[in-house]
Amino acid sequence: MVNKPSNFAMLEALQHGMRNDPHMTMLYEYQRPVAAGPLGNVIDLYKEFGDLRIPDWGPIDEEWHVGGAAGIAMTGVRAIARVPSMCVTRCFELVFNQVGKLRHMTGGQVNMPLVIWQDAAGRNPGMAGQHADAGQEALYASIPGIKVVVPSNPYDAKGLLAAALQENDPVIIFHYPAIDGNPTDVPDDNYVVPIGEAAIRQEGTDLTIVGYGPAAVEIKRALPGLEEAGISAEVIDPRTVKPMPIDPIIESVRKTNRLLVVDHGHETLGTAAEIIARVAIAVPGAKFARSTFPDAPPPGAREMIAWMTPDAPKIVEAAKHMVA
Amino acid sequence: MVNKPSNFAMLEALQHGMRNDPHMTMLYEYQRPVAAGPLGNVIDLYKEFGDLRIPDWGPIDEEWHVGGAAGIAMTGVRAIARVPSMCVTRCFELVFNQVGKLRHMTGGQVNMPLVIWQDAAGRNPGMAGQHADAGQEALYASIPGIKVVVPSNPYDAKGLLAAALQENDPVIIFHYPAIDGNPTDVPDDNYVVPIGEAAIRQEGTDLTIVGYGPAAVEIKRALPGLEEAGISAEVIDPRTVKPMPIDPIIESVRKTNRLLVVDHGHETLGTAAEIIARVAIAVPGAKFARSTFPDAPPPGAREMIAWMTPDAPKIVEAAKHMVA
Amino acid sequence: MPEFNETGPEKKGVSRRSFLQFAGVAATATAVVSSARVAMAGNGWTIGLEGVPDERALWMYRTMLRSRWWEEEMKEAFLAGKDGLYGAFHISIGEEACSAGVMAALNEDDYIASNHRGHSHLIAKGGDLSKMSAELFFKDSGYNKGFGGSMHITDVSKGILGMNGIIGPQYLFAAGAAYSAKVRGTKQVAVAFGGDGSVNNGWYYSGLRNAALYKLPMIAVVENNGYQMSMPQQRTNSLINLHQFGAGLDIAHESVNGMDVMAVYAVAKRAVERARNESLPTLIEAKTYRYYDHSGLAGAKPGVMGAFGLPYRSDAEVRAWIAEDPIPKLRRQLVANSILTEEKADEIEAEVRKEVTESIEFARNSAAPDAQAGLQHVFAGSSVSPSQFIV
Amino acid sequence: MPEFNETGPEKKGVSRRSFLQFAGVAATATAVVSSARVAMAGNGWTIGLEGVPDERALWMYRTMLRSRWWEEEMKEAFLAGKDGLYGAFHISIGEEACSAGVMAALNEDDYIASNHRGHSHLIAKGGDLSKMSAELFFKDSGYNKGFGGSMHITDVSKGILGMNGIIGPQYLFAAGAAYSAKVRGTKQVAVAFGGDGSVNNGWYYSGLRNAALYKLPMIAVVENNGYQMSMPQQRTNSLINLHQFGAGLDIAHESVNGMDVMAVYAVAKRAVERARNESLPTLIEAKTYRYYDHSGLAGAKPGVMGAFGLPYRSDAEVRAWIAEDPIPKLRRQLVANSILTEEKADEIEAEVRKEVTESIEFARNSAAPDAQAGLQHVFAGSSVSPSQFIV
Ligand SMILES: Cc1ncc(C[n+]2csc(CCOP(=O)(O)OP(=O)(O)O)c2C)c(N)n1
Ligand SMILES: Cc1ncc(C[n+]2csc(CCOP(=O)(O)OP(=O)(O)O)c2C)c(N)n1
Ligand SMILES: [Mg+2]
Ligand SMILES: [Mg+2]
Repeated sequence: MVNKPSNFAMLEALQHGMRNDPHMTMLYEYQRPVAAGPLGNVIDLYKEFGDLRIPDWGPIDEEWHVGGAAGIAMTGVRAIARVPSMCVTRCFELVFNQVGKLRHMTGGQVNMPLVIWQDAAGRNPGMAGQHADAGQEALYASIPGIKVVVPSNPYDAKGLLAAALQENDPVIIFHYPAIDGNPTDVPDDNYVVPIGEAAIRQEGTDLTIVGYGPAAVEIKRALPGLEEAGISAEVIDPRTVKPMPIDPIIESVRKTNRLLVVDHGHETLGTAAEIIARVAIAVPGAKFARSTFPDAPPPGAREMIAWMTPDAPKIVEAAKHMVA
Repeated sequence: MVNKPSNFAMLEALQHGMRNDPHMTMLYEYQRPVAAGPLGNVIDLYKEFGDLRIPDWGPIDEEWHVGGAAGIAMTGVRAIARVPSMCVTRCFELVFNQVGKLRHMTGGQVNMPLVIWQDAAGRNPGMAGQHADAGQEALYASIPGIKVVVPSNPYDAKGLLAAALQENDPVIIFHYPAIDGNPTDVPDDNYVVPIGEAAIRQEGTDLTIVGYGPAAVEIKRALPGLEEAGISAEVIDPRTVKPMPIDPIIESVRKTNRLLVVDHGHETLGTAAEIIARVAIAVPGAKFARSTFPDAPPPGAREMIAWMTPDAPKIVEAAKHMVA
Repeated sequence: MPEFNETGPEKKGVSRRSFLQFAGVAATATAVVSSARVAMAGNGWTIGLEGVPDERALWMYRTMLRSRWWEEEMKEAFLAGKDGLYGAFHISIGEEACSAGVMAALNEDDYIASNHRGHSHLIAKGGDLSKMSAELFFKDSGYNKGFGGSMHITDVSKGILGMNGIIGPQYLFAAGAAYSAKVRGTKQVAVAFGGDGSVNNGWYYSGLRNAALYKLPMIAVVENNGYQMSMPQQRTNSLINLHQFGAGLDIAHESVNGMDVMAVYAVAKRAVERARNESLPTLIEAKTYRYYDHSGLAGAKPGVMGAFGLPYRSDAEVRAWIAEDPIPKLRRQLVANSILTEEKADEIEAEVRKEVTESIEFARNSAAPDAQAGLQHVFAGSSVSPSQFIV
Repeated sequence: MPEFNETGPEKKGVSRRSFLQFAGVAATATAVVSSARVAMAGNGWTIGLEGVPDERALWMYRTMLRSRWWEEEMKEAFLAGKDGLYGAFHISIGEEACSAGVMAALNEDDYIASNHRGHSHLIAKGGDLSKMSAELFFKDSGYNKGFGGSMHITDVSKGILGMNGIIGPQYLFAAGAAYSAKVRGTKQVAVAFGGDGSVNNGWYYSGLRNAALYKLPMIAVVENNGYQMSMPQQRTNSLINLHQFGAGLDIAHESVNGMDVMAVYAVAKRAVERARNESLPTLIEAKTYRYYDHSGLAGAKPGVMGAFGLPYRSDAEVRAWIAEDPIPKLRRQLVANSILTEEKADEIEAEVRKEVTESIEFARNSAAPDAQAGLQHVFAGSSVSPSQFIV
């Protein structure tokens, strides 16, 4: 067990899956499934599985990758579609009106063993506009029939992808590169992080802080500051956004009576809204706040986007504000 | 002033706009902009404005209607794209990554006088799957740069469309045919219902009921039942979903201490989530509930979809439950 | 039993009782034809029965009849009103030759991805009439357990990846299914059926483009029935012959008379061979016609075949196409070639009618789904919460 | 001042100091050419200066130089590091003839919609170098006030509908702008620029298809530089000549040598006339090359033009394309035709270099935007709330 970059860890899960299933096929664009591990070992799925199952010549056509993979999945062959980060919604209609609905509208007939590996950008300076977004997992979570997972570290990335590869329902996994800022040991063997299970990262009594993906990385970074401020925070990483594992969060807020949700998505109708709504319905009388990226596209200049992104210092300030 | 179907009322607003702006152009698919009014008078925009400004031969290509209209709007010409109801997200990527972002990512340079007239289906039996959806306004509201309005009656439909036609920002107006179940007088002259202004439909003290579009129609239908049950409900129709006019709702809940949001969209991350989150943050201690369509696609059989749709009887029951 | 519009037959024989009898007589009235002449008749596209096994030809005949009668009887049930039928209903009557001709060239384990006007595709691919009828009745015994209705009927077990309420995705799904066949090395073929309107869509381009790129055993059949709802095809496409699009992708492409099942079969056979043996795609445009309105039953009358009096097309046009009806045309050919006798043909018709009637009886007598069932099948093996209620 | 890769010149003259001098000498070394022979030289596509006003030819020369120097100097600034430049940077060096040749055929009020590799489009359409430099420095004085960076530069006042970080929408925007011109009766033309990768996309089909359908004065220029990131064009497209796609839409279409500005101009002129006079679209494929990596500066060195040692292409390939560089080619032609003297050419070069240097100075000395500014410009005249803070 050593630290591994999340991309490598995810390729381990895929490699395991493709070795065990002779037909599993991945469509993708340009993120060639090759990565070097910490010990110099290289996974090259293209080399291992070849041009048919890992076609190394994906056109710039995300609707093909998702729509074609859905067609593959409908024939009972497990398919993975890897979609690049700047066009998270290029195939939204296909996911909304087809992938997510087909089982239901056929009365349960259609299995959809489809995993969408959604590379996500995150709030990076200099990319601007379409290349520094985050939070679009909320769009997918809001439509029926799609499971949505967002790992916040390499361990979960591998385990959640491995779990997704066992599902007969479509799963979209949002992979934010920022989660490598949260290094974890990653076993070489295959293992599963169950979909729909939250992780309680720290127990505490003063307030509950919830965040996943890149927000969870910032929450972790905020822990020393919180301790310094004498705040006992219970930290929960839902990991799955749909179906949302709300029970441990509700339980926690019943105890702390304060909920702060941190999210790199937008304020309006980001995942934080759903978490707060569910808890507000279940725990009347609690105090709620969310720290999110504003309802604006990501500007390019470092000064602007850094100021707009919920980070560790802002989380500490928010927590102080809440317990004051 | 007479009752008018909402479609006719909206064509009145468009007719006014197109008469006053010699270049305003509408792209659409098959919903020919022709309607008969209550007195037998007919509006035929195609006849009046001709094949160039109202091309009567729209291909089945919603990305053209929206993307082409965006191109028109970028040249300073006001454009309307009318999108059919079964493919509300066919052009989501264009709206998300282009239409909504262009002003911001160009530092304010790009005006986007674009109105998307989104015909919406609503929870109709027999249509199933892709033709009986509702609530997708939440998807648009969750992304930056788009104003989202949803009228709940013909008067608002005309006035909100007229307001949209004056904006230099993109506006999407969700038109649910069910709002004709809420007949209103509609003046012949042009008028505006300001974007971002909620309507307090009834004052009350026991609980606040919020809903727009088809949910507002059901709330209105529930009023006699509520009265009968001795419940004094304050009823608010936000009419605009983004930017959400939350202040009157917060003020109301400060008074009633109970908020019930009714929505024909899905439970998870539907607009109800955002309304509850905002109010929960502002009014700790209040009691919250939402009555929404479940997180499922719309099934075809009448028995199923009727049972799943929040309607007047369910609203009365929910209100009773909340004040009990 | 449908009859033609009484208001003014413009062709000989249109007032005859059965459309089968009608068209047979119409043909006879024109000339007493030899089997050779029948084979050569038509508008230049028509080819004959040469090389087609009798069994397959008879299968095509029965298949078109099953589709025709099922939709006619379903139309009658809608119009009669007593079953309280509701929901979408896109009738493919007139277009049966496209389905039967293509499916006659396919194997059982090949795939099809269909569209909103797909009843005839499904029936030709082996769809169970009772389950289809029950689905149109929104009954629990229907193919989709009442979840889908007419527009979404699916039978994955028969390679039917489903009808669809959205225009366009079938091209991606069929290309994907073809891709899957290639990965599994099965030599299966996947066919997408779409209307002339579906070519306006980026998914059409994407499906065909990727089939060309990856050399997929995929066939796109564009059923050009001249209209997209009420819009003539010429108004929404700058191409007159839609198959020309294939030239820009460098794939095989051709047009065929979609009112001639043998012509469709011949073209489809070539395409299927190209797909199965060379793993290459084909674009086929079948020129055809829907006798009824786009959806629903405007202009339709009980016992009359075709919808008349619609604002966007002339009755003369409808009649002219009905005169080209592929079913009597094939019956004529089969009888002229002694593959069928008139008596045997009548017998088949009777069998088909019985099967259809029984399927509707089955639907009528089936139970409606539970109201709560709609919470199921969002995900496998679980239910979503009834969030419409506050508890 | 960029120089060629020192590691191993494979063509005569590659170690010369200036790429302009180099290529000039390389040409001279090959043969002393007459003006007529220059005009006829090249690979068959090349046409000469006949009928091109001197002024326009000189404009093309200066335009290509401005683009080349601006990107070279910006590259140097990125590599030097002292300005701490960051963000996306897609260099169009090598492709300048496509921009200059097309824009020479346009009027000032015509529209262009560009892509991620659009600096040269913008400069040719009249983009202000200082505002462009400042945008790459993410300064408040930049075109986009630091909101956009390299990939989103826009100048609506000059008909520049913007670069774009997403592949494909330019075809819809240009078709829309052309539609708008038609509605206003202005005879303006709209041009979409995209890479060979952008043709994979449904929006390409949709933009062109609707331009054909509505007869729009729209031109699509596909700059086929042989790669989509590291993927050779041949692997992602079954077409060898991308312009063939136009055949399937029944629109005018042709390929042109994108390394020959006069050839591009000639093709563009025909397309612009077709658009302006007949209101018809054209698909142009310009075969060209980017000397640098897809984005960023892998393999790039200070003072050396081109990126070498990249895994997906050979250095020999890069050098072969650089040997076809359109700027010295035009200089040669202009001098041979006495439209330019060597001295005047050097003078122009000096002027351009000064302009570029000043633009970078301007950027360097400009102020960064306020951190809070990002809350603006979501909607006209209002700000969104700073929801990252709890108050
Ligand atoms: C993406 C999408 N846009 C619009 C519609 C509405 N619609 C349903 S059928 C139809 C016309 C289809 O015409 P065509 O493809 O020619 O098939 P036909 O009905 O003639 O068989 C339209 C526009 C839809 N279902 N999906
Ligand atoms: C819809 C979309 N998919 C993927 C990308 C990522 N991407 C950016 S540039 C590029 C390659 C573009 O190749 P080409 O069109 O040939 O232009 P070139 O870079 O060669 O000029 C890709 C895949 C994107 N920006 N947008
Ligand atoms: Mg049609
Ligand atoms: Mg390229």
